[in-house]
Amino acid sequence: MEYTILILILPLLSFLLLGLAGKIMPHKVAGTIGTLTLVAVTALSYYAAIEYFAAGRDASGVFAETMPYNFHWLPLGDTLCIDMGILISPISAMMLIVISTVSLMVHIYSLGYMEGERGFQRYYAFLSLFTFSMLGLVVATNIFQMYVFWELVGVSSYLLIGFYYTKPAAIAASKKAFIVTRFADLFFLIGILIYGYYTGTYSFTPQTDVLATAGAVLPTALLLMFIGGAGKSAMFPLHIWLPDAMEGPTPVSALIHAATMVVAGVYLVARMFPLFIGYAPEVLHIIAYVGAFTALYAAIVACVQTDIKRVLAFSTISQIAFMMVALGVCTSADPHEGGLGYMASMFHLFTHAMFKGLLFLGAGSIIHAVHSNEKSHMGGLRKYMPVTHITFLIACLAIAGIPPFSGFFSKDEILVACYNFSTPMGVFMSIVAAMTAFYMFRLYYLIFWGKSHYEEQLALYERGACDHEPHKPHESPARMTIPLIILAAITCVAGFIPFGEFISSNGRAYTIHIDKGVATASIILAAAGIALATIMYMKGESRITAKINQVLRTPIKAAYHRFYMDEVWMFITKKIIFKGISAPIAWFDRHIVDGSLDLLAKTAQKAGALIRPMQSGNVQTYSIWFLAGVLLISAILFFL
Amino acid sequence: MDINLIIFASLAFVMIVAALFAVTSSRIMRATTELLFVLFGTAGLYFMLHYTFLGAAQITVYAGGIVVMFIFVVLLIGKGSVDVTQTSLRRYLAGTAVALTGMVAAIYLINTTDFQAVNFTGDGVEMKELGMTLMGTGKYDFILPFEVMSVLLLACTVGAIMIARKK
Amino acid sequence: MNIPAEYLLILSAVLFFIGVFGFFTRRNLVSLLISTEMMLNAVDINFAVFNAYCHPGHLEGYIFSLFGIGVAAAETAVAIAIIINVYRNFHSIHIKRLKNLKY
Amino acid sequence: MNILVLFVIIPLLMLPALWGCRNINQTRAVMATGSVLLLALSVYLTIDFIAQRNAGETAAMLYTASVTWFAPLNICFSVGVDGISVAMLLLSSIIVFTGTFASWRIKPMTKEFFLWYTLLSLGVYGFFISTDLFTMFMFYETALIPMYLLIGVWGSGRKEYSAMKLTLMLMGGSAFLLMGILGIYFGSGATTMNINEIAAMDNIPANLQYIFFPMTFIGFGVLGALFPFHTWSPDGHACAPTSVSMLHAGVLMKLGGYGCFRVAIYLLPQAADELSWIFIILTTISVVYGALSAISQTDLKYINAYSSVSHCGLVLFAILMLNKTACTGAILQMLSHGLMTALFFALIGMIYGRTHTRDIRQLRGLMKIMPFLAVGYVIAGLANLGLPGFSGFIAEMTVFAGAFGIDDPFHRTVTIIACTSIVITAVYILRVVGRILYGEPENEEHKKLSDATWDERFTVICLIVCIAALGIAPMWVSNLINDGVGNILGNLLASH
Repeated sequence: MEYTILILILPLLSFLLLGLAGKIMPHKVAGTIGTLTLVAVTALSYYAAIEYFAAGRDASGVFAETMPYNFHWLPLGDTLCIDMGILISPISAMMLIVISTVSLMVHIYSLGYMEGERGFQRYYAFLSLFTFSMLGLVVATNIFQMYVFWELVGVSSYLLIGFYYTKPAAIAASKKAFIVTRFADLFFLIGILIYGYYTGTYSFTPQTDVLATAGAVLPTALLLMFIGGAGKSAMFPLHIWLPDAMEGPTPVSALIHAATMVVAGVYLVARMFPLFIGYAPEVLHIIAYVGAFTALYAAIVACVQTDIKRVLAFSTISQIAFMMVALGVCTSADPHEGGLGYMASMFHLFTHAMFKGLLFLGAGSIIHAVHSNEKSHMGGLRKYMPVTHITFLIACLAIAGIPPFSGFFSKDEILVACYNFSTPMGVFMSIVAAMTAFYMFRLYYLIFWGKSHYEEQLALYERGACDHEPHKPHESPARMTIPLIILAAITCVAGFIPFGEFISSNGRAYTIHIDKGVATASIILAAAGIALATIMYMKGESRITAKINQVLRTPIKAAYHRFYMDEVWMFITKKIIFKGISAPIAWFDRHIVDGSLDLLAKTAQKAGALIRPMQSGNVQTYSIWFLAGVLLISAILFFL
Repeated sequence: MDINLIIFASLAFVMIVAALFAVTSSRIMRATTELLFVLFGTAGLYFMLHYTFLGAAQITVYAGGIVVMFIFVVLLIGKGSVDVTQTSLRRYLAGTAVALTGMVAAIYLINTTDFQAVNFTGDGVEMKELGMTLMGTGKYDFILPFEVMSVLLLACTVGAIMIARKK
Repeated sequence: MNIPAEYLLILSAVLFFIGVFGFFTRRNLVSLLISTEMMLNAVDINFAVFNAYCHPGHLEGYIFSLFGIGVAAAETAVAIAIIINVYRNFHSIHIKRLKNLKY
Repeated sequence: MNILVLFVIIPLLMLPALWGCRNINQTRAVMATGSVLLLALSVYLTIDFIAQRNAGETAAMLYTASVTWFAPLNICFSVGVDGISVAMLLLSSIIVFTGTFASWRIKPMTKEFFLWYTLLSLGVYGFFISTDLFTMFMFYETALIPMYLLIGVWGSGRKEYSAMKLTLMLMGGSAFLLMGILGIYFGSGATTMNINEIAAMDNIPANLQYIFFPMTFIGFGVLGALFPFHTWSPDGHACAPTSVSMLHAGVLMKLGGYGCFRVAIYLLPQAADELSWIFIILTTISVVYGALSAISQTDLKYINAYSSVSHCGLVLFAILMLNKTACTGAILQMLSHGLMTALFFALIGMIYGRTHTRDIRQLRGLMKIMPFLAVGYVIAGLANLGLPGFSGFIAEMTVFAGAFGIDDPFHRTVTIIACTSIVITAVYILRVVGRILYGEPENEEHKKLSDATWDERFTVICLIVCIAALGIAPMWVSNLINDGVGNILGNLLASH
């Protein structure tokens, strides 16, 4: 499978070409280069995945991991070394498919969405860079390579969020995203260092005999790595960057902040899963609790946001938390005995990437049409944008967990895994799932149903109350709708993929079977959520909605402000670190450290000034001192 | 009482008084004249020691040459500018104290030191012997310092002309 | 002659320190030069006295005195040349005016 | 003839050649020729050195030669290089080369500027090739003195104050250093000044080592911006002209780290082992403290100077770990920091040359006005905060992995504290990038400014290529350094 190297090299070349020569390129050429590269990458990824799975299982009934490339990149001491290479395993093959598919869709979509934007070539260059780094991350042969690409992913996310670099909000958001994830990466790095020191290797599969002694510190290392993952995957309380990251272009949000990069944390935990399950099951449970809390928190916040991208952002946080929970509730490596969550998590990752990508691209299409992110500027769009409407609805149904759309299957597996772990966890996650259905349909109704903002404005204009004719919403061009349709199609059928055949916690084949009880319950709950949303929002904001808003004013306000988590972080960074630590240190340096040196210099100067008059140049004075000195010395010599 | 002692005492008295006037007089011309007395007194001492040539040289070079130069410069510069103001009291006291202490110390040392002086013979120095010593090249002879002296005098003459020359 | 050597030496010491005192306290270049001459003179006396009393057979002290007189003449010549030059530049030979070397 | 001597001879020949130049073009021609020759020489040296090593040459130092200079004190002009010096020579020639182009248009007194500049580089080259304590010290001083004039005459702002402060502090360091060197010389029996021979004898009594290790380490440490002796750095860098900042932060500060390693650690291993904890604490403070101070600064050069304090602190920190990986990381960090900070200072100088301000509150939206410089700045920033693919990453990772290899609570704690600097670095870098490059230009005057000229582009591109080359293919340089590090730590590890 030597050709897999091309999967990495092609986007890198595309990045270099577009980055260096982009300025002299017409937009069309740049877009074409970027997109064609991605077509090739996608084809190669599918080919690699198919070839890999088609090769079949080995004697022990698992898909053998292959490493077509692995070379020493940077030696860290006599035994440790950072290697660079390509590792194809079931999950990395699956990730290749996810990333290349979504990325290709985004590339095509952006041809329309970003048309005529200043910096179009730069945009495609960054997309290529991101694709390169994300692919490098998933095919990493060792934890350090993963970290290397992890950082690259972070920086491409930074560059893309800050794409509109003249917008202050985008600048702040990109900075925030980078610094928050960087902060989390610090723990990741320390985790890696501990891991490397005690196991003597950075590879994912250390020697068993080493693990026997290193086992005691592994939980610490793995917990620290999880914190790194939590940063990238926006787990509470490190989630604050993700909603702000929506300042970037919408296709970027679809690619990076919905489908691929944010699941890197999940992928990391999945990668290290054998170690987690073998040596640190208690850390897995911590992950489960953190995930469950995040899922609930994000779902509540998503229910009251008015910016449609923010709703999607919180929904992403919540869904990723589902995947984390699924991994966290695993109690054994055997999918039949408590290891189901692993498969469920990966399955959900796969389906979520597709339908969340679709949602974001749909949202992009809407924003493209109405030139606003705010729900108040939307409403009644279904007749203006039929394709967007239908695909968006499909995605909403999928995320809400309605069969036969893909989300139902993966979420069902997660819920089953949760019930297997403990009933409270199952119930808790089911409620969050119902909330998912509610807020997604709230969003759906607010956008596509209710009173049309356009029509209201038009009426105002015709009555003369408004001086400019409102912009009529229109369906997006084919370059944008085709990716929507493709993703919608995948969303419809992905649920029927026998996912367990390819990926499971111990690598052996596992046949998915729907647990009827859990499935029924979750469908009912989802339907209830949808029904509630229908009542409240189908005809605009009904009286019931107003009443509820009135009664729950304070909690809604708190939820709208994301329970003031951003303010807490702001307080820590601005007030404590910036004003409380950094500024005093700078002052201390200038005035105390430097001041004491200056004082030394001043003292020397003063002392000089003090004895300078003695060098008066007056020979008489000199001679008086001279004679006095002679007498003194004589006296000393004489009396001693 | 020895006549020599009387002569010495009167010479010493004149010299010390003249010296004191020389360094305290507020008028430069007077100070110069007092200096002349000191120099003559010194010549007298040389004669008492039977160093007649030395005494003669003292009178001609010092009293005759140097003092004339002093007078010359004083007159050249003019009376108005040769204004001998005394220094500040502090320095005056300091100078007095240091000079007095030094003098006391020196006299004390002279009194307590045994110079192993032999009896004064009163033999003068013959001019021939002096000439031989100055021009001789042997041990205890002074041809080289003599020549160096002459060069020094030449250099000083040239130097003095150079410095004082009007540009 | 039966004057003890100490008398002569004390006389020269007194002259010397009177010269020193003058050197310390005078503020005029010519006066300073006078004090200096006085000190030189005192030293010459010492040379002569030591020669006469301690080493009657030799001539070192004698000749040193002689040289001293010569050097004094040379030195005075140069010093007076300098004084004249100073006067020409500063229109004064008061040492308070000569501050260019200070500090 | 020994190839290393050329490193001293070429600048020496450049001095009279510059002296004789009659106009600016001749001066530039001499400088360009000289710095290209030196660069070519160091590249050749690197290739030849690696070839010799690959051919199985195992001597600790290659190209050694020695000429007795002053026999009574055993002073020799002896040269020789190992992997570390080769790497440092390469770094120096790159910085000197790019610095020449960065000061292509310096005014006034171009000729005199380049004279001092060449003298400075002469000192630097001489320092890295010397293996004799005295000659090393002499070249060290040769490198320091021109700094005073270069800052005091061609600088900006409070230049006299800064130049004086810088020179006095570094001279103070030299005083300690001289004592340390003499202590080493006499402690080892006063038979030789050659570093390798002293190390081979390894006979300095322990009590003397305890006295002279701190002296030597502080002496070099002052130049390596060791807390609390770092305050010359912000003022000095802020006032220095561009290429001097580049050379100073890029190469001169490395003299400190190199000297600590080559002299203090190599010759006084026992004391280094016993006393390292004191200096580890100081360097840890440097690392975090420099980074935190940088957050609050508003002058671009101050930000970068404090960042240098932090990064150079990491160099000394790694050296003091006394372990092979960390020390390799320290040398890598020197290379990396040298290139990055040179790039930074070059860019800041170019921006300052146009806007006449370095205050980040007055700069805005430069990305629109001077895209080339702005992109260069972003790249420099990303390299500085340790992005993989640039040199900063490999250096930091090697340092941290090495430091983590020592299994005791003290070293673990300080390593983790030092690690936090990578987050703080990100904060101040992104703060500046966000503030001055992004956004809409506010100052009307600034909107008229032009982008980089050809010589500026050349400087920036050269440095970026070097940083990326080191960051993408670190293996060869890591191996190159590793070889020298092993030898130097051999003494120390043997005593364990």
